[in-house]
Amino acid sequence: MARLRLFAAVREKAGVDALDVALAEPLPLRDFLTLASEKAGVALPVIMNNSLLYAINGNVRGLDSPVGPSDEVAVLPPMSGGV
Amino acid sequence: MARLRLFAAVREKAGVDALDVALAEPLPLRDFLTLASEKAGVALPVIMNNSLLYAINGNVRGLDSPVGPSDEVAVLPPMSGGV
Amino acid sequence: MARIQKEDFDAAVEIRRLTANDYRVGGIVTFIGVARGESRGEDIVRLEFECYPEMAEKELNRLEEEARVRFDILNCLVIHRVGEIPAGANIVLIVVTSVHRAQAFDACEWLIDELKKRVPIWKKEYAHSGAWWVEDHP
Amino acid sequence: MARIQKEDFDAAVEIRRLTANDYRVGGIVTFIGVARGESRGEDIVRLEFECYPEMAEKELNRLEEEARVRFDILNCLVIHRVGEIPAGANIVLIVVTSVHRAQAFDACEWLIDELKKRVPIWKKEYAHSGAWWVEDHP
Repeated sequence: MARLRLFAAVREKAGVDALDVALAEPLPLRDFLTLASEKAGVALPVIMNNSLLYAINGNVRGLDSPVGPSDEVAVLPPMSGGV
Repeated sequence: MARLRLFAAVREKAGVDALDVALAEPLPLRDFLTLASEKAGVALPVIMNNSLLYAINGNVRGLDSPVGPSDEVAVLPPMSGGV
Repeated sequence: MARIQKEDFDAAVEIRRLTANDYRVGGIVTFIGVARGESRGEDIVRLEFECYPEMAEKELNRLEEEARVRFDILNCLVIHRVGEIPAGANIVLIVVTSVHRAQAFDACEWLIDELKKRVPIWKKEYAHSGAWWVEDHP
Repeated sequence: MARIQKEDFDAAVEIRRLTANDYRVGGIVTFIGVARGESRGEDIVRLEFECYPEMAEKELNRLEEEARVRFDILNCLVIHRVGEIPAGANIVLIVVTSVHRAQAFDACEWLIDELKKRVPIWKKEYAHSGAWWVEDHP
């Protein structure tokens, strides 16, 4: 199962913090997010918009990057640690 | 009595840390140092050279500044506090 | 070795640990980020920090390594707290040791700047009038 | 209020004192100068700091005041030790608090740079082969 994880403002807006998505084969991140938004019943712009970054298995990646069947995708709102 | 105070390397070279000098009237710092060096039996270049700064009553002053009969003159080698 | 933890830290203890037995150390620069009691003109009661734990600790360790390569320093350490933090309490500690001080200042400031941009940690401010996630980089 | 003292300082205590009850503080930048165990290729056993006490404390207080005017900071503190200091021990502590961090970094670095130039304190290094007064500004 591929896994979607949501944090902070996005997690609260979506009302869910994680979602498992069965993938038969790798999908571009963009398509993975579309699929996941449908599955979670969350409006796509909540998890896909210009202010967000994405990580696949802990590394920041672009929307064209492939997501494999056992990858972890994280949606990262603008970071605000530190002070 | 005007007072001369020496510190650190200059104090060690001169072999004295303070000296009282009776002044009838104000003297330029340059002349005060000449008088003091004679009185202390210290070679003038030890207490008057380009690497030194001078303070009169705790404020940095030039060699033309007047030294009064009850002033304190300090000879300041290059400072090296802090680390 | 960077740490993410709920507990408060003791700056003096961490400094001692980082400098112990290293007689080359001449300067130690420390940054402590503290929860401000005011934001956007409102009193802030407490903060809450959420993180993506696996990635945040990895990114902090990457930052430490990168700082050791980019700057002429001896060592560095980053600790970031998560969870609830009342106003006035510590959030983040960065310690940098070096032979000469200028590089320690540069590395310490670089570390906090980069942390804010690259480490997946998020801050929520709780005021009397409500609570909000902070999404800018002051 | 700047201090010159023989005793060691505790950075954590001084930080707490400077920030107590000031809920505006967001960043604390600290510089600690430590007695290096090496200089000019020789092992240094201990340092000795001599000062012109009346003027040194006055100059340190002037520096604090000037920093508060030149930089957008909340508060600052300088403590410098004098007398014998063994290798590895603390020499100087500078703490700067601010709402936002950049000004605290700038003020802290400015304070240590100016201290070295303007405050009548002198360092003597004791090595196994001899002892010497340091007359440059590293």
